[in-house]
Amino acid sequence: MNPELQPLIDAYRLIDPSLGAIVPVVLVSLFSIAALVADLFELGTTRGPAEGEEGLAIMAPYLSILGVVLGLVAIVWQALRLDVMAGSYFNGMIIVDGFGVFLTAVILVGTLITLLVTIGYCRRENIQLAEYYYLVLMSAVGMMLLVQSNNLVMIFAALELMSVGVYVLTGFRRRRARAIEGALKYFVLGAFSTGFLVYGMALLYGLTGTFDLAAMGVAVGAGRASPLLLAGLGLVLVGFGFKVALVPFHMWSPDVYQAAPAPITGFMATGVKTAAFAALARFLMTSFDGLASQWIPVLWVLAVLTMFVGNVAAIRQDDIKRMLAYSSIAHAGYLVVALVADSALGNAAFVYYLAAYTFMTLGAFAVVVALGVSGDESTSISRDYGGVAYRHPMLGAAMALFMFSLTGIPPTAGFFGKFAVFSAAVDAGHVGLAVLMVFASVISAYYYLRVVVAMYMGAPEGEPVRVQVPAMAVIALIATVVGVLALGIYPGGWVDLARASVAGLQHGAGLP
Amino acid sequence: MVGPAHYITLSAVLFTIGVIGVLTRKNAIIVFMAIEIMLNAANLALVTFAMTIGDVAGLIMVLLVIAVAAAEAAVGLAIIVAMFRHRETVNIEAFNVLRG
Amino acid sequence: MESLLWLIPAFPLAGVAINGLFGRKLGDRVVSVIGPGAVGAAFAMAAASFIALRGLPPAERLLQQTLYSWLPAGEFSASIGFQLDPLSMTMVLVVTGVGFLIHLYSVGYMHGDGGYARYFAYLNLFTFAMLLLVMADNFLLLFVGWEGVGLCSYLLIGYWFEDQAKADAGKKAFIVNRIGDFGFLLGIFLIFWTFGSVAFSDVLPEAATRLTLGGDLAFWICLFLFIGAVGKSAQIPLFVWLPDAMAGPTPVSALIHAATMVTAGVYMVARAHALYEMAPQVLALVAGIGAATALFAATIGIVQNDIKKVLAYSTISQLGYMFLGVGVAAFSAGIFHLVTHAFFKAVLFLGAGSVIHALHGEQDMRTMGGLKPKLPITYWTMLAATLAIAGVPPLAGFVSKDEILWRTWDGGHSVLWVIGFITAGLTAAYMFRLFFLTFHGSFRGTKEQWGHAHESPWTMTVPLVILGALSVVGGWIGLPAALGQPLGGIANRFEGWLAPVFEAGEHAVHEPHAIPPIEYGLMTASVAIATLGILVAYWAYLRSPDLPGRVVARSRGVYTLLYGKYFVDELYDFLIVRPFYALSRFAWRVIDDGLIDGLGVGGTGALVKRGSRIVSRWETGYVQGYAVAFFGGVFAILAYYYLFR
Amino acid sequence: MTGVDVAFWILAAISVGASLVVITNRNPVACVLFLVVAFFALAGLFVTLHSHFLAAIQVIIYAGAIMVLFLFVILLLNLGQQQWFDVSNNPLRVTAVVFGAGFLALLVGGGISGVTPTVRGPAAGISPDLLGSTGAIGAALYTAYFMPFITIALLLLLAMVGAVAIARRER
Amino acid sequence: MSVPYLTLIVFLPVLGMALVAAVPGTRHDAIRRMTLAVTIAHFALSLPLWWLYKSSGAPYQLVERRPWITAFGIDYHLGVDGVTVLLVLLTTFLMPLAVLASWRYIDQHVKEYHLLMLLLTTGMLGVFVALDLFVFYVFWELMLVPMYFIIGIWGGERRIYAAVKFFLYTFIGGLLMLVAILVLYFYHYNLTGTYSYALTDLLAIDVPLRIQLGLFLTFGLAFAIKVPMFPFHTWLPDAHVEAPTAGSVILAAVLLKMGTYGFYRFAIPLFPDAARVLLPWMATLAVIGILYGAMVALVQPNIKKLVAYSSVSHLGFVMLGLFAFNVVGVQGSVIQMINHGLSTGALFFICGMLYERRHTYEIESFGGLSSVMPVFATIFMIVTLSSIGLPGLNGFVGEFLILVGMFQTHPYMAGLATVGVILAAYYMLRMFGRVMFGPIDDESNRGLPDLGRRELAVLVPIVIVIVWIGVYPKPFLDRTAPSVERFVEHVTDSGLLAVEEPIEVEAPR
Repeated sequence: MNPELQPLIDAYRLIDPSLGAIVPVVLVSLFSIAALVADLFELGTTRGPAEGEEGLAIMAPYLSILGVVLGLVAIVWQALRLDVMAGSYFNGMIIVDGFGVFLTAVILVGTLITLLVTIGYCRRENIQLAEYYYLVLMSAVGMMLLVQSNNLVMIFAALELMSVGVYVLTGFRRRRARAIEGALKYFVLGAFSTGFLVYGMALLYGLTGTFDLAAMGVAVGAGRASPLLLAGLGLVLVGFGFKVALVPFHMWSPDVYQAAPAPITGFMATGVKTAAFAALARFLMTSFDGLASQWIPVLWVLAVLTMFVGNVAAIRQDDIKRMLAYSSIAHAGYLVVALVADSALGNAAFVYYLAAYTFMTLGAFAVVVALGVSGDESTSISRDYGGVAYRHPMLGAAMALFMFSLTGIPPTAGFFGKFAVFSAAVDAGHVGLAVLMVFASVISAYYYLRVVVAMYMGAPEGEPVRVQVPAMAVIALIATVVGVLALGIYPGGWVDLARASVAGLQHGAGLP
Repeated sequence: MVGPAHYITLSAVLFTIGVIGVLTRKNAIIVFMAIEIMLNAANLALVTFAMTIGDVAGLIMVLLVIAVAAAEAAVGLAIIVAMFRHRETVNIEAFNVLRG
Repeated sequence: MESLLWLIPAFPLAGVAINGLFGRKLGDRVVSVIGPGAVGAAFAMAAASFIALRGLPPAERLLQQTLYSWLPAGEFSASIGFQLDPLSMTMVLVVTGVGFLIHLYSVGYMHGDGGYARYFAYLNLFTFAMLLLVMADNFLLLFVGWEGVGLCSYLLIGYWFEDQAKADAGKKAFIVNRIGDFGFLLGIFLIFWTFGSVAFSDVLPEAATRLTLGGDLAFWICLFLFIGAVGKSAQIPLFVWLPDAMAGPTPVSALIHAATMVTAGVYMVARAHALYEMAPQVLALVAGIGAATALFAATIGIVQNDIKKVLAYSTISQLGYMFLGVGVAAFSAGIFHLVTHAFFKAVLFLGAGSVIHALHGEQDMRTMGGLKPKLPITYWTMLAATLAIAGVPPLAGFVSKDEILWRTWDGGHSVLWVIGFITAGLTAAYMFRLFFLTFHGSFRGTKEQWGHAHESPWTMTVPLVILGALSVVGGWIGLPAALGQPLGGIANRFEGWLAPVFEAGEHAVHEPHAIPPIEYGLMTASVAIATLGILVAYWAYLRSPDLPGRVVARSRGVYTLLYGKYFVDELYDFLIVRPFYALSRFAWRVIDDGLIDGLGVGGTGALVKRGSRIVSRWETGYVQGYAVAFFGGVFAILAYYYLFR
Repeated sequence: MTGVDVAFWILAAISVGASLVVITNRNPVACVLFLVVAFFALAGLFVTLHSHFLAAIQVIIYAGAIMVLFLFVILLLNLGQQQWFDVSNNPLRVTAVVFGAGFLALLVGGGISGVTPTVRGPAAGISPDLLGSTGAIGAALYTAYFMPFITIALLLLLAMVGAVAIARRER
Repeated sequence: MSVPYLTLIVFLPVLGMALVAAVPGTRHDAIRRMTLAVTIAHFALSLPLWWLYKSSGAPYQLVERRPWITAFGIDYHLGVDGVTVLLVLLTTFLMPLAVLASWRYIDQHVKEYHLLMLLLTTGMLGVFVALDLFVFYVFWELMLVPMYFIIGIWGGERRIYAAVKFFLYTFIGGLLMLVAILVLYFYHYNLTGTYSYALTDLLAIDVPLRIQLGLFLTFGLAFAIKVPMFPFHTWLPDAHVEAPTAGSVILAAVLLKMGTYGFYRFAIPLFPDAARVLLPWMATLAVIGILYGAMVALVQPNIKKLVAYSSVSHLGFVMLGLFAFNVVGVQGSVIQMINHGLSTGALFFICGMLYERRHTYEIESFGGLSSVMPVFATIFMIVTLSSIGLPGLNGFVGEFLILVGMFQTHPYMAGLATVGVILAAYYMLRMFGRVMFGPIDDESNRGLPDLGRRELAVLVPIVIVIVWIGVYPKPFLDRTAPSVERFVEHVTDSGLLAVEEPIEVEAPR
């Protein structure tokens, strides 16, 4: 046979056994491309785009949903075969473990909900472009890879895939100056932070001689670290800190969240955060477990700053998307608290909180989307939310539920998430941090309540608009409500799942 | 005798120059160029380390960085074009509607 | 018999229930049967038990009945239980007896009033509470009755609540009483603290053993109890409510604010005599305050023009006598005066009532006069009572008052005796002033008043006559040995009756011999000053009616002081009420609204909002601003790593 | 002082100088051109590090493709001449420079000067030239680094689609 | 026992919610009737508790315990002691009355209102019966939400301010308590190696005083806010004034009790030594509360606000009694919890009835009502007297025992507190006189109707109980006695510190 082909054959030999590890990714990316091309040939349509309609996506939405569903199935399959599949693939680029699988599932669910919400939204806003769905799925692929990557090179690639996709989505409604402005800001700062990230990786690489997280962990070892290594650590922290919007690397998020289409904002607030956080956690737990004493104080400070700046700033926001942006900053702070605990319990809380946070935030954004009207997302709390609860009892109730969940009132996912984080912090002896988190939460209660107040105790300004909630969005809402309640009322199973998922992530530490 | 330290130092200098560029220039395009400088500084560091360590990973990383730079350039410039369509300028400060 | 004790208070209570719940439906006739009837029945029961009690040998004259355990909590417990010993018995008889008569009187007096049923419900309730008070077998239950009568007086003073002044008078009465009760409560606490119980049967016998004579504990217990008594019996400094209490219907004044309730203080001191004997210093205080009040009130009484006000101050003054009596450890004497006072003061009030009734609510003596022909019965009964209170022998007032004065002297409190002595004169004077202004001279009112003036119906006159008679002869049951012996060795029956209760207390139990001549001297002296007082009144108000005017003109300052009741109300208002209100307002406006809400809560809120403004100002909207912040963060982290690691 | 050293100092000087011009010059076109110069210098430095393949890539992709794209945009938007607005207000510039200087000081002072990476290559007997060769990189890229490679491929496609989606002219 | 009786009691209202939800939202009266039926049934269901609880039996009875979140050692763990029984019955007793009282008052969003009322009931009962600190906390916060809505939606002008204030006050207290709970939880783990939130387990361990102090203060803060103790009381007047009638009633009658109950069941028993060390401070705050509340009440121009401040004063008594740490005082404060629930509850009902007639709470705008509303006057009078603490009515029983009890250990405190008795009479009678007595100077008061059948149905039951407790409190006292004795024993005996000597009192017989 042709010796020319030998390298390729070797390559395939090397790749073949690993394919199982990336089935979900493969499925989703295939369907994303399918969604992209399907409508180029205007499959299944007899008419061209109507006047004022931009593009015509008939198949794309359903193809993408199908893709994500299949992805979920694949993830479940992976989860079930975890005992045999667990391990690292592609020369240690990809790792399959509970943590990765769990969070990939979370991300896919998030994506699914986003898509369900998006369909109605796009129809309303007349942006029926297949690209849109393609971009969502591609960023989702980036996220999935990011969660599962076990190597800085891979992390970098995945991170960029995710980010660039989101940059574009932010500016997708390009007729609006605001959208472009948001995209520009996100893009410039994103690229800027990428620079730091890469440089940090370079330094780490130089001092440990490897990009592989595990190997790096060995090389880093414990005890004293050279300043330059710490510099590398710091720069990488900054890189992730930007993606998850930790103060002071958060400045972009309010503007961007406000600029992006509401569904995408939800997508960013959940998917991007989850993925970046996952990578950060994996990086810290695997590579820098030995130097925990070095990053804990930094994260401690960042956590406090993030919680307070986020919550305090949110208080005077009238635009609900912007408010939720600040609130998601604050929640990033809570998540960091879980990381600071640096214990198995902490990681479990971290994972659980990410799941809970995804449900409640996406739910909130689903409502925001549902309340918008064509050409006007009507996101002003004082103007658009007055008395909503009586025009749309179900939407109102759902929103109230999400707000209380975000506040942390039982029996909701948000409450138990906070509870778990508190537990972790106290367990790790960070009582002070826990108390600070309490005060932050109290501040947050104030602005979450504002929404409830407006919906239930306020009167509509001017002519109240009734909106029609598309079926898909209804499904999404039901899903999120159920999720929030399920995680809240019977957290037991989920907690066990979370604990199991983080079992391998970090060495030692007794549970609960 | 020039050693890795010199290269890294140089990369640090270039990186800093890039940063300062980003912070000071108002022309979106040039800000963008400054970012490219940063990336290249990182590349220099990577290559240096890779060659001194004798590990190809660093070089691969450089390759990826360059590719990413290209991708970002595409998207970034697209955004700049769109931005110009709206404001007839590429002054980054012309965009501050979103704030607070 | 014992098992039926509960019936005595039960009858009035039933009256309350019936009149209170169904009175409006039953109609006035039924009500006017049930109201007095209930009390009458109680009186009957009381009489029966009196006979039963007499039947027992003096040593164990005690009827007891415990209904149920009321407040069992930990080591504390108090029961709903009654006891009748001679002391209680006396009080019960007075309360039910005089009470019955006054109920009867009310039937006529309140005839046609809007709240007829309500009135009788209140009155019965009062009787019930009063009986509770005097029959209680422990301090707590006594206190229950104590508060109960206070409530009733509040309700009855404010009976005509449409009149703001009257309603306020009721409120004032209740609150001033509460101040007293505060003392009483502390007393009870302290008693429980000391004796581990509040039952008389546990406390009183133990007093001598558990308390040291003149010890602090005894002092405080008695002082606190006495504060209670001061409040209830309108002594200095808490007497201010009683004059206002005259706002209530006159029978109420007669029953509650003359005959019974106000004397509860005296009863309570007598009841707790065992404790008081351990606290001579408090006894001295009691006597002192008693005497002072007696004189003080008398001086005010002399210049008042409202007929009921005069009587009110005279009541205060007489109560002073009683406290003087118990204060000098002459407990039976004090109680004795309590009884006789109940008789003649009731008459005086009821008589005044019938005068007011006749003049359609006129109370100002300056517009009365010469009513003798119009109201013969009232006139004669009033005369008897006035003579009695003036202390003219051999009427009830003379006997009891003189007993007290003598004991005072005998106890070596000559100063107090002098005060009491002077007061006696003043009493005679102002009482006859009242008498003359009302019944003699020429009528100073309007024609039609004169025309309409008429004697009251039998329901009102009968009680008058009976009580009038009692105020003549009532004193003889307690004829002092000094008079008794010459008349054939009659011992002081009343004293003897109460002896089982007080024997421990009677320091100087008087054997039936060796009556020191001085006693007769003092007796004549007090008779003399009484006569003098009467003569002065006669001179000033019948012979030369312009005299008072000239006297007043001569001593303007004194007059205004007396007429203004020494401006005590104003003083309290200025010293206590106003500052307290100011303080309260300060607490509300400054501390609550200002400090806690404004500075504390609002401040925090403002702080957060301010912070919010600052933080969101950082979001300038300029990308490079963000980049700088970002870079600052990087710098900070690196700096931390390099400089602090 | 070997030839390589001389080359290093010259190239370093060029790259730094050119970069400085880029971030100070008001004329975009000039900036682009100087950036190209800087990139060429970097390519040279890669060569001194024996990384020939990357040097080539640097020249072709960066200088060749990316920079041309920049230039294209600049001319498309007709921004050839100086941009009046392109003067940052002083405080910002000062802070930036201060921070930057500090940052640099930290990096360099923090040990770069004394950096001694864990040297494996020579010990492992791999010659730098072989390491930097196309073959070596290619082999690694298609085997060990397959996943990142694919990912980047997806990224480039996505970037294309995205750029179109945003910059496409209005209907 | 086989039937999960407590669970039934706690969650019956939730089932009721389903029923009420089934009624179409436009048929208001149907909704009201349905809710009334549910609440009455609920009361009926809870009544057997009185007999099922054997005062001679175990500390906690009718206990239910099922694992809930095994990972954290959290159990679904319920149980009652004597005090709980009374409070539960008080709650279920008041709910139907509250519904009745809202009959006219609530005329919009009727369905939401009644659903929330039922949810609120579940929350409150859960707080009372929970034996697992986590479960307790869950219910503690759960109860917060419906109350927040009730105040915020159906309240007066400043309702939103009041609602948010109420929410934030309680929320911050609660969260801090949660942290304290966690600290205790992990401390228990480090001691015993088992994870448990069960009160019974946590009571078993000895915590060093230093930690006790911190935790007690944190728990204490949460409860003190709820009680409310000076100076954490300022949310109360606002909440009361703005809340709808039923809201105020439940707030006063039940929610405030959660504070005192929390002290009784959790804060003090868990940290007895700290409690003893801090006794002087707590007692001082209580006394300040008594006097301060009374003084401020005295100058209130608004009936509801006056009653609210009177609550501050009354709850001061309750706290004082708890900290007497002897059976007399604690018994007193337990009874006083019930009393306050009844009399202040009734007072708020009465305020509501006045409001429904005149749409104002300003004392000045009333006067002379006795002559037009005699029946109302009588009941109002009785309730006022009970709140003044007149012997023969319930108020006296509690206050007296509290003061006697406190006097045993801290005579001066008790003495000061007794002044509150005077003041109570002062401000209550002053208000009563201004509202009911005097001439009718405002014409709009002349035609006011006397109490209707519905209103009588609301007030008469309360009055009956008021008199009952006043005349024959023994059954109540007997029911709580064993629990209280256990409480006192636990506090005084538990051993790091010697009890600071109370003056010994042995009965002379």
